Amino acid sequence: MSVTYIEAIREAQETLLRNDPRVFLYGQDIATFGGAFKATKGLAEMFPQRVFDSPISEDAMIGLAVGAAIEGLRPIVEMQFADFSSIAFNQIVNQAATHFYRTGMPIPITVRLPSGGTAGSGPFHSQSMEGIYAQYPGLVVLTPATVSDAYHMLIDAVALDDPVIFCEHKFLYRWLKAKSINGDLLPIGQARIIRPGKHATVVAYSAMVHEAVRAADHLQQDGWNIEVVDLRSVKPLDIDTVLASVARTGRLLAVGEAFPWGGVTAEVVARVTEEGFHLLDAPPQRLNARDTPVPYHPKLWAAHRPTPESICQALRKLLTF
Amino acid sequence: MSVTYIEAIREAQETLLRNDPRVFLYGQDIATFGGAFKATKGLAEMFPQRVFDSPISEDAMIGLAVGAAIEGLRPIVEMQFADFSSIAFNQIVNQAATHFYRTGMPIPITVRLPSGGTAGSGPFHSQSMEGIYAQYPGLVVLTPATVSDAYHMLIDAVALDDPVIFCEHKFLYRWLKAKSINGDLLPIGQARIIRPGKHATVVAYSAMVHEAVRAADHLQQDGWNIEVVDLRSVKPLDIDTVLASVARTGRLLAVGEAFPWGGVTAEVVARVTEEGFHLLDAPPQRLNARDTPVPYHPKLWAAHRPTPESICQALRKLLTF
Amino acid sequence: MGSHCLKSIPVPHLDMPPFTDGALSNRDFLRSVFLSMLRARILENKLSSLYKAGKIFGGVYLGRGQEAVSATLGTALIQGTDIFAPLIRDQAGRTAFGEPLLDCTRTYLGSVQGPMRGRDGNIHRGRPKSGIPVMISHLGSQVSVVAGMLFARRLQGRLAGCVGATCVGDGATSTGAFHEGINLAAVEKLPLVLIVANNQFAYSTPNHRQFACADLVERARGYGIGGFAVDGTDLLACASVITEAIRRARQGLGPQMVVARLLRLSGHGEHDDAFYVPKEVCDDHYGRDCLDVAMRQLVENGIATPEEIHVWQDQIAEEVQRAVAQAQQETPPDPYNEDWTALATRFPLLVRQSATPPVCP
Amino acid sequence: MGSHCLKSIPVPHLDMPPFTDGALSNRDFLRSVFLSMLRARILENKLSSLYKAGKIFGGVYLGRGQEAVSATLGTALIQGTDIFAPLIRDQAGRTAFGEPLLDCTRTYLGSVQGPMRGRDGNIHRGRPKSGIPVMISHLGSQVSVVAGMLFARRLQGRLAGCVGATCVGDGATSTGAFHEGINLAAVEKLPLVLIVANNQFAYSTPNHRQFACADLVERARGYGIGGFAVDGTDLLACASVITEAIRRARQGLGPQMVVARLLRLSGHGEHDDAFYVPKEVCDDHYGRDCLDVAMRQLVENGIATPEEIHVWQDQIAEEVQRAVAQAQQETPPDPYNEDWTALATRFPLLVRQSATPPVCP
Ligand SMILES: Cc1ncc(C[n+]2csc(CCOP(=O)(O)OP(=O)(O)O)c2C)c(N)n1
Ligand SMILES: Cc1ncc(C[n+]2csc(CCOP(=O)(O)OP(=O)(O)O)c2C)c(N)n1
Ligand SMILES: [Mg+2]
Ligand SMILES: [Mg+2]
Repeated sequence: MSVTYIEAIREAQETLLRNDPRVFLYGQDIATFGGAFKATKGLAEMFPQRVFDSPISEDAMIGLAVGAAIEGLRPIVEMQFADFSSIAFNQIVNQAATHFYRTGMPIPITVRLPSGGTAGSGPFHSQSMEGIYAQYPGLVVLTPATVSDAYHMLIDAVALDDPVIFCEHKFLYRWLKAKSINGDLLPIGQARIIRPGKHATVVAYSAMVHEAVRAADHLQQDGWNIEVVDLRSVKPLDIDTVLASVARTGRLLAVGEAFPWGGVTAEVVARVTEEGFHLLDAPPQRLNARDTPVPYHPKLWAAHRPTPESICQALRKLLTF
Repeated sequence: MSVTYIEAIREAQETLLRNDPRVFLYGQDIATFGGAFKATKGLAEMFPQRVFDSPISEDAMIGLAVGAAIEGLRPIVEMQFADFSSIAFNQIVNQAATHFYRTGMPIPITVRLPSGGTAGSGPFHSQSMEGIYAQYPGLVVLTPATVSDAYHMLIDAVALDDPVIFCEHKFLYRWLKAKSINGDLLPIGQARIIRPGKHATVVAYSAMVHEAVRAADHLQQDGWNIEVVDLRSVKPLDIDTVLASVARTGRLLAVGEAFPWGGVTAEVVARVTEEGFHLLDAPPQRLNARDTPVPYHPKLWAAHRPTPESICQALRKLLTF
Repeated sequence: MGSHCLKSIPVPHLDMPPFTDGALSNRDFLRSVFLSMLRARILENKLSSLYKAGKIFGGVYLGRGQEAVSATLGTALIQGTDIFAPLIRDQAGRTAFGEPLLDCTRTYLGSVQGPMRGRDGNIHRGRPKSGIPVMISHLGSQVSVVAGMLFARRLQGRLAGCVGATCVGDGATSTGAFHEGINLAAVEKLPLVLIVANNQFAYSTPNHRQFACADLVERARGYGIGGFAVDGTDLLACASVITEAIRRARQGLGPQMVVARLLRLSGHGEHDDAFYVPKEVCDDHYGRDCLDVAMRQLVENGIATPEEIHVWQDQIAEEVQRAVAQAQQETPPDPYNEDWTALATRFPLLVRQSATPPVCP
Repeated sequence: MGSHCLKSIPVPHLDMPPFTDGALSNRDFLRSVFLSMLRARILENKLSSLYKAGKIFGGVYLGRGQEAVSATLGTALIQGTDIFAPLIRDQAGRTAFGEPLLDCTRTYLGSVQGPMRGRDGNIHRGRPKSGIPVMISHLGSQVSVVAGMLFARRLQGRLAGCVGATCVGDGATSTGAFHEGINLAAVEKLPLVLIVANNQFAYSTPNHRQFACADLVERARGYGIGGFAVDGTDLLACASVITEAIRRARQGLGPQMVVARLLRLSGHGEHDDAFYVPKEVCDDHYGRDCLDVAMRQLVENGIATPEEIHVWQDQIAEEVQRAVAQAQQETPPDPYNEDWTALATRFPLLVRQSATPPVCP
């Protein structure tokens, strides 16, 4: 018996619907069809009148969720792909994110973004938007990398009073399996040392955690002990855990799947150097996707994002500085 | 005789309309009314059928511009406020920005964003979105800080084959004056050392350049020579000029008016530490706006963004590290 | 009442006969609407003077000429039950729906005691807990929010008898948000009342650069919702048509759209002299002042006397004066005591960090 | 022709009399349309097999059941003059408008010689220089792009005689982009032809969760544009109505919207078995296969013989086979030789920097 990352997300939604009458689900093709990725499979039948197919209106979908939150509900909105949240961008960053600061009334909505690249998905079904949303005050941006986190962080996300951008990685949906949804539970806002080490720290999140662990395992053969930190949440960012790790290793590589300008890796490196400059024995490094749209062809796609190989290469450079 | 920053932008558009038959202007209230900030004042009369009032449809405004660019024209689109470009976000980052990579055909459009805060403008008429757009491959993001740059960079922007996000600062519109639009001309992509110094480097752009220069002038009284680098363009980012400056000063403070997570200051600090770690004598620092929406009240607003005082304070800390 | 309220406007989708016992039958209602119109006008005149005297930060946006539409709506809605999401030119509707004058003056003058505490200003105010959601500037964005509020109430089993109303201008009808919001409300058959105040201009942009249909009410059928056209300068017409639209929404007939034709009798904001409005437009039927029309209608129909109205004017001027004076003497926000956080959640791990942002001396 | 092409669909805004000399008068046109329908169907059947055999990266999206509408449009447009912005289900229209079969197979199979060079795939292809802009996935986004192309041609003085056409599905009509785009085109009175293929589902979502009006054609009046409803399973009806819409646009009557009713005769993509389509829907009038109908219409009216059609089928199968084989033997993109830049401008200062991104070994 095993549970996949997507099943964990489905389970979490089932649990939420069961335990919290304030929760409802809204999104394209999520009722009868169970969602483009089957994250809501069977839920419409189990919870009639709590799971709704929406029109193809991302802006209005978030507007509806904000309105429902004002009235005391806790909507979970599924974007069919993270990339289509660009249509809801205004409602997310200007309506939902500013509401608490402006009015004192929080907007507890959870927006699920099927994120990240998979082979053959192309420029508009592959994007990683965490670094976009994290720039805006008033949003919590979560990026679970494990089956257990996919489940528990979604539960936690809905419990938060603030709007949460929940970035699920499509590549992990079926590829990532665990014995159960149980795992070591951490609160939202705390990073996890997913692989301890002492020679260098790799900070990663979402699917890149697994690529980083692979790279670390590979370098182990050469005697390098690489520590991998899974951020879990990119906003808030648990810089203390990162600093503590860098204090042990003296070396930092930040890895992300998003485009290379700005984003999570820049924030991590800037925060670490600002607050932990003296801890560093070598220039902190970053590894991101390339500065082009995400290409369609699997051969191009595989060279566009960081891979265990390119992470190893970056680490070797860092370790031998 | 003097020319303001907004007049320079108006002049540039007049010059462009006069010299390049491919140029036309499209935006809300830009024809008869001359634009919310009068950046197109009189142009509709001078160039009938080249300056158009658009409906309140930011998404379609950019779609129209992309279509016109495909057919060989060079549209300049005015967003009434940068903040409203959130409605055009999808067309900018997914349609315009990806077109060259996908098809090989560039999209030479210029999107003018009246950006940044002014007292009393509030959360939705004050935003600085350069760090959002710069994250996307396929866009050039310009942030002129001087009257001369406002003119010449707009001329250059329209000459570029790529889509340009032209971030004009509303605070500078009427406040910033120069003798003429002539100045030392630099190509797009090159930063300018606007104030030479030797004890620390402040990297800034747009309105913050002037706040940084004021802070530097203030610290001069205490014998500190602060170098101020005006990025001019945040994407591409001229990291070489920044590194050369840091090589001289050993100290870096990056100042921006945008929200504190990620953005230009994070990219600058991350790039400098990645490539110029050995040049640094102290931890590089950042100063951004606070992590809340931009508040309406002038008293709050003035404390939300970096000021000469807070820049001085950050510099003193940096200088005495 | 009869037909004059619909004069010269095609009504392709008015699928019920014209109202028979018209607005005149409800004298108290009309007096109440008129009072809100007057209150709004006097308050806004004061705001305009304050702006011109440099006493207000940022812009001032008036609803002059739109009071009949807005006040009718605000009066016909039930406070504590219904939802009202006002937009730029809805001072009259806000007043009618029970928003205290102080909310307005405090927000415009930046008192920390106002509902927005100096964080947002002017027309960007509301009390979401009392059914007045707070607009963001992005036009069209409130339609789906009101739809969501109604949707939630249905799920909670407390929708019966409620309607949610919101207003937009002619310009806002060109936004994608407006379209998505109405369409969604129509699909969900929500009791949404949408008032389109076609004041012939969006900032400086005239109707013919904004849409190409003969009348915006023609959009209603395409959404499968009720559609009404009304002369927005005519209080009696507004009273009939808007109350009817609300009645139908409340009755479960789904969204209702009312397109009111009128003219904005001010600039876009008080910084704008509206030079672009042609004289013919000012002089035509819809250029008349709805407040004058209403006064005449009330007096002619014996609903109020000129003397009464004078007394009201004086009383309101006094009220307004007090609301302004009060807000002016209140404290502005203090950046040192401001709670600089955009999140309701206090993440325990981040307490140290939230102290980090620079303090401005 | 007469009335049968408009059968059972309300046409509120068909403001010209029904066509008198119908589609049948143009036999060559119909043969040409039919050939494109056939070519698309045979090609798409092949794509489906390739997908099932695991030979295609990513999804496969078919236009099965929509060929009559799409091919009529593509055939009626003038190559080299008009603009055609196809969407998901327009293989037939692409073929008819002159897109080589190789563009399709190369893009689906990731050949570097295709117009997208492996950078984009499947239906995300085109040749903007030849009047075929390339769609992005975000539904509704192409409407304003086509409007912009037409707008540019007007400014350049080369609009005369041109039209620009684009297609959307029923689901895409709920997007803000669709609304903003049409409204803008209407304001500018551009010669835009907008085909709404109402195939009754958007992915799995049925019409009643997508819109609330009786027929989407009722939106036309609200935009002030021409509106036509047509039975999209009926080639003769499509030929009459779509050519008429194009004629009117070309004539300067502004945007024209054609709403074609039909059923998607496949899943949303080939991964989808469409279990959610009720049997009654498949069995009703619009569930019939437009290709069968077209074949019957051609044969019954003596426009083509069954023998001819058989020959065409064989020829096309051969063509398709060749286009697939060719694309399959071509080289895939090579990440080492890929020009990894999203900008056309080569900033001299950045040459060093653009070499920086990590190379994957
Ligand atoms: C999406 C968006 N674009 C632009 C603006 C700037 N803007 C504010 S009010 C206005 C005109 C609004 O016109 P209309 O909807 O007719 O309302 P009115 O002011 O006439 O009441 C514009 C363009 C905005 N607020 N939102
Ligand atoms: C803005 C946006 N939201 C969601 C999607 C995901 N999506 C792709 S196709 C589709 C259904 C489209 O339905 P319709 O417009 O009716 O076209 P059809 O597939 O039926 O031809 C959806 C939801 C998208 N492409 N764009
Ligand atoms: Mg208006
Ligand atoms: Mg469909």
